[in-house]
Order: sequence, then C-alpha cells, then structure tokens
Amino acid sequence: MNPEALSRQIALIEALLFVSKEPVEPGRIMEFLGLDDIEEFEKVLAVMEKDQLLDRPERGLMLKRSGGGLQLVTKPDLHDELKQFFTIKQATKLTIASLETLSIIAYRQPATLTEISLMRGVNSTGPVKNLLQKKLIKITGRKQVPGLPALYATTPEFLVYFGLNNLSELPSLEELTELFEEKEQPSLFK
Amino acid sequence: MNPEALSRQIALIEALLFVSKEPVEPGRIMEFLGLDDIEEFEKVLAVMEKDQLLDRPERGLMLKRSGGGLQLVTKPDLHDELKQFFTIKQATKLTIASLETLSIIAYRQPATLTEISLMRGVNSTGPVKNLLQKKLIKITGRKQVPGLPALYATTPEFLVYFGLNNLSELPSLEELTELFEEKEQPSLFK
Amino acid sequence: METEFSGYQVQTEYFEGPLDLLLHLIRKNKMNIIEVRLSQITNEYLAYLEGKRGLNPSRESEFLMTAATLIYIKSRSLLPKPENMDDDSPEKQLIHTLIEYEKIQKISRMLREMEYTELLLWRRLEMNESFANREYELKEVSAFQLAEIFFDIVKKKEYEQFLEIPSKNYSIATKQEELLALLAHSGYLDFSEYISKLDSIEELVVSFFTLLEMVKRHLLIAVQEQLFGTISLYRNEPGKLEN
Repeated sequence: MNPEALSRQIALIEALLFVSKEPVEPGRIMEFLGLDDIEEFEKVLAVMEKDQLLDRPERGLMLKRSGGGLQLVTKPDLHDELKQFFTIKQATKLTIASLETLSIIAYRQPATLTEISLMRGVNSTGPVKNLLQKKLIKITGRKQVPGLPALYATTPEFLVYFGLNNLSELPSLEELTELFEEKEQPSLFK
Repeated sequence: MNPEALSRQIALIEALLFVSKEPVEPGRIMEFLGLDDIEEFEKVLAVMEKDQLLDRPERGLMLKRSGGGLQLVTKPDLHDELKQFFTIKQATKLTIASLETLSIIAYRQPATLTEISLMRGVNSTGPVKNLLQKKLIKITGRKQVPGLPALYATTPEFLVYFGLNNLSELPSLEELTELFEEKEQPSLFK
Repeated sequence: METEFSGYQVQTEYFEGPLDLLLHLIRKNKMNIIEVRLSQITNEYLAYLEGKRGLNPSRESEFLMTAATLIYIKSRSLLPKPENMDDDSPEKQLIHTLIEYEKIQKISRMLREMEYTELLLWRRLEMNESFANREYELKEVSAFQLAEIFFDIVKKKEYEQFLEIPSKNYSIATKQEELLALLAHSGYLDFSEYISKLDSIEELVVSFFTLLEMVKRHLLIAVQEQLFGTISLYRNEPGKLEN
C-alpha cells in the first residue's frame, strides 16, 4: 500500500471509531476500506496503533479490542486526571420515571403519591423518594382524606434547576396543546 | 514549556475532548491544566491543531471552536465516507419553515409566536414546536401583554449547530445585504 | 451559482406562504419591492391560487387571506385617486411586511449555508444516546421538556378514555345550528382555529359553505382585524359594526 493510501485509511478508521459510541466490528471496517485480507488490515491497525497512538506521548487515545470490535479509548495513564476533570461537574441524571413524577407534581401541585401513581399507571414511591432526596420536591402538608397522605410540591431548587423565575413560567397546557396538536391543515383546494 | 510537558498537555486535551459530549469551555481546560495565561494556552492549542491534526493526513479529526467551547470533530473531507459507513443520515436538515422561524428568533430575540407568525405571514406553531424539540430555541419568559405569551430565544445548542461561538458572530443585516448583493441573486424557486 | 444554494432549493418545492409567493412574483416581474404596486400583481397571485401551483398545501387559509387583502388593495386603487397612500394603508403595511420577509429569507439562506458546513463535521455520540436509554441529563432538561413529558402523560390518559367517534353526516342546516350555538356561547369564532379543528375534509367543506352562506345572508359578519390577523366571525346583531 502506498503511504498516502495508508494515511487515508488510518484517518478514516480514526474518524469512524471516533464517531461510533460502540465497538465496531473489524469486518465492517474492512469492507468499508475495501480490504479483503485480514492480515493486511491488521498491518494497517498495527501502524495506526504503534506509530500514531502508543508511541506518541502527545496522543491521549489508544485502540482497544472489546466486545468483538474495535474502539478508541483514552490511555490508562490519563485516568486519574480525567476522573478529576469529569467529577468536578458531573451532571446528576434524572430517570424518566423521576421526570414523569416531577412533571405531574409541577403541574398538579400539591399532589399525593396515590394521584401520581394513578396518573403514571405505576407505583411511584421510588421516584418520589428520589426527588425528595434531590430536594426538587418537598412535603407541603397532608390531604384531609383517610390516611392523611402527604402532599408534594416543588421547591425553589426546582425552579433553579429548570431556569425558571417562578412557576407561572412553566409552559401552560394550552400553549402545549397548541404546539403539539397542530394537525395537518385540511386542504381547501382538493 | 518543555516538550514532554507540552506533549502531556496535548494528550490530556485530546482525551478530555474525546470523552466530552459537548464543547468544553477553554477556561475549564486551562484551570485543569494549571495554565493562567490564555496566550500560552492558545500556543498549546496551535501546536496541537497544526502539528497533530491538520497537517497529518493520517489523522481523521480536527479542533473546532463553537458554542463557546472546544470540541473534537471529524475532518470535513471525510464526510462522504462517514455518511456511507453510518448509512443513517447523520442529521436531518432543518426545513425552510424552521430556518425562517429561527432567523426571526435569532435576530429578534426574545420573540413571541404571534410576532413570528406575523413576520412570516403564516402560522408558525409547527416550526416553533420543532425547534423546541431540537433544543435550538427555548422559552425565556413571558411577554407582559394580555395572555402572557411565551418568549422564545436561541439556546447554546443553536450556537453549536451553526458553528458560532456567540450571537455577536451572526452578521448584521447590513453585512448580509452586502453578502448577498455581490452575488447574482440566485433563484429560490424552480 | 445554482449549486451553491442547492441546499435551500431542494426543499423549496412549494411556496412557504403568501409572502413567499408575492416576493416571487415581484422578482419575476423585475419590480422594485419599495415601489411595487401590489394591485399589478394581484391577478397573477390569484392565478397561482387557482392553479394551486407549488402552494404549501397546509397554508391555504393564509394564502386566501392575503388574496382577500390584495383584492381589497386593488379595489381601493380603482377608486377615485386618494391623494396619498397613507402610511397605514393596507398596501403600505403589506409592502413593509414583504421587505421584512425578504430579510428573513436572506438570513435563512445564510443559516442554511452555515448548517451545511457544520453538517460535514461529525461529533461523537450523535446517535441520540439519551433517548436510547430513556434517561435525560438533568442539566439538559428544559422546562419545555418537563411540560412535554406531562403533556404526554395527560394525552395517554385521555387516549385510554377515548371512545371511537361515530362518523357523522354533515349538512348545511345542522352545521348552521352548530355554528350559531358556538357563537351564542363565545360571541365570536376564529376562522382558522375553527377549520383546523375539523375532523374531515367533508366536514370542512360543509362548514366552509355554511359560513359563506351565512355571511351572504347577513347572519354572520366576517372581520379581519389586522393584516394577516385571523378572520373573526360575529353574529350580525343590529348596531354591531356601526361604531
């Protein structure tokens, strides 16, 4: 293979592994590069790995074979620094269950666990607990019905998270209906 | 900076940009690398970009500044091959209706749905909804007029999508006119 | 030159709306937008409407409303000369809107080119990961999405309780009763809102003719309160429009 073609193939492998979030099967890459011979492909990979990645201290990545495929990953000696960088501002994740629960509380507040569970169609004890821990909701009182269930409402932290000044800034259901229910306008010209 | 330290910094920048999903603010990287001087940081970036990326045909990536941050992206000349490899279309292009709506919001922000519909001469509920879902616009508040209509503005994702660092990089209307009047007016219609 | 803006062109299979069509006619006739006499292109505009050539099919009510405005402008121009076109004449207003719309088209074209450049660059993890694992990052969730989620829940609920609507037969007589009942209830009817809520073409056609019939028989008054505003329908009560 001439050096130019080799460079181009290495660049392509890097780009496609970069874009893929999952390991890519070597067979797919070979087909893509028009290579029939596994040995030839291995040679390309060896050049890429050795000359471009491992032996270059200015590179932060390396090739990894895993899950039946090839993947670009960061070099292990950078682990500590990367961990430090990414834990500083690691975003907390809300599950879809928590988001659904939160949306019901935001729009229906105050709401009881039973009301939430009924609307979602599943027991919502877990997400309510989770939201309480994250301080996105709080108990504001008790509903005057048998069992005196707790009433949940959103907190000031909730507003901060979602960048709202006050609850009235939440899009209204009318606005949403308008936005979501626009049907294809019927044609007058048919 | 000695060559070893420089290599290490470049490797770290590559690794952390590789792991990050979104553009990373230069300030955060500088802090992480222990650099105070923006010029010094720019020098590191220049070495990284030129020696490691652009001038190397065997590299498939390049540095990109957008949305107020740094990002690793694939080189543009690999687009066709990547598109072919991933078969899924990488991203749907915006419709004309969405582009027009976005033009108004970008230059008028914040703007209400009514203002947008009036300027376009057609109801713009559909494109506004579409842009909200694509996160290219967001609700920033309510206009203090009857009905308290939602006010729409562009998001950081808007900047990233169009490769801008900030809104001031959008050409002014005067510049735009010049831009288009030098060329022969292309027909928009078949 | 043609290919440079091909991205913008490909999707322009039809005119986005009345302004798009008007600008096209102005350019086609090599008119200057500042000095254009809209009455001169009214016929061409109407010809497009009749031929339905390249009109965005979901925007017909807006095309029609502008047609009404153009006819009005034309009828004014046929009257004994008004000394000056005052600044808030419908023609001046429409021209102003057109000038603004032309800018929007320019910006759109620029954004299209920027989009094109950016789409050549591939970023990591673009495969919509957050939807694959049904998790949103809190940081990225907007109030809008929260509302969207709630809306989905409500919709799902409504759907569960939804029974099939039996198909109806529409007649002008029953439609008229329905419209009068609606008007008695809310005082007026927003034309485009009303037609957008109809279930079938059949109902739409019947409604449209019923409305026309009622306007003709002076049971209803149709008012367009501002240029490009929607058409409002009122019951014709004595004294209603006299002030």
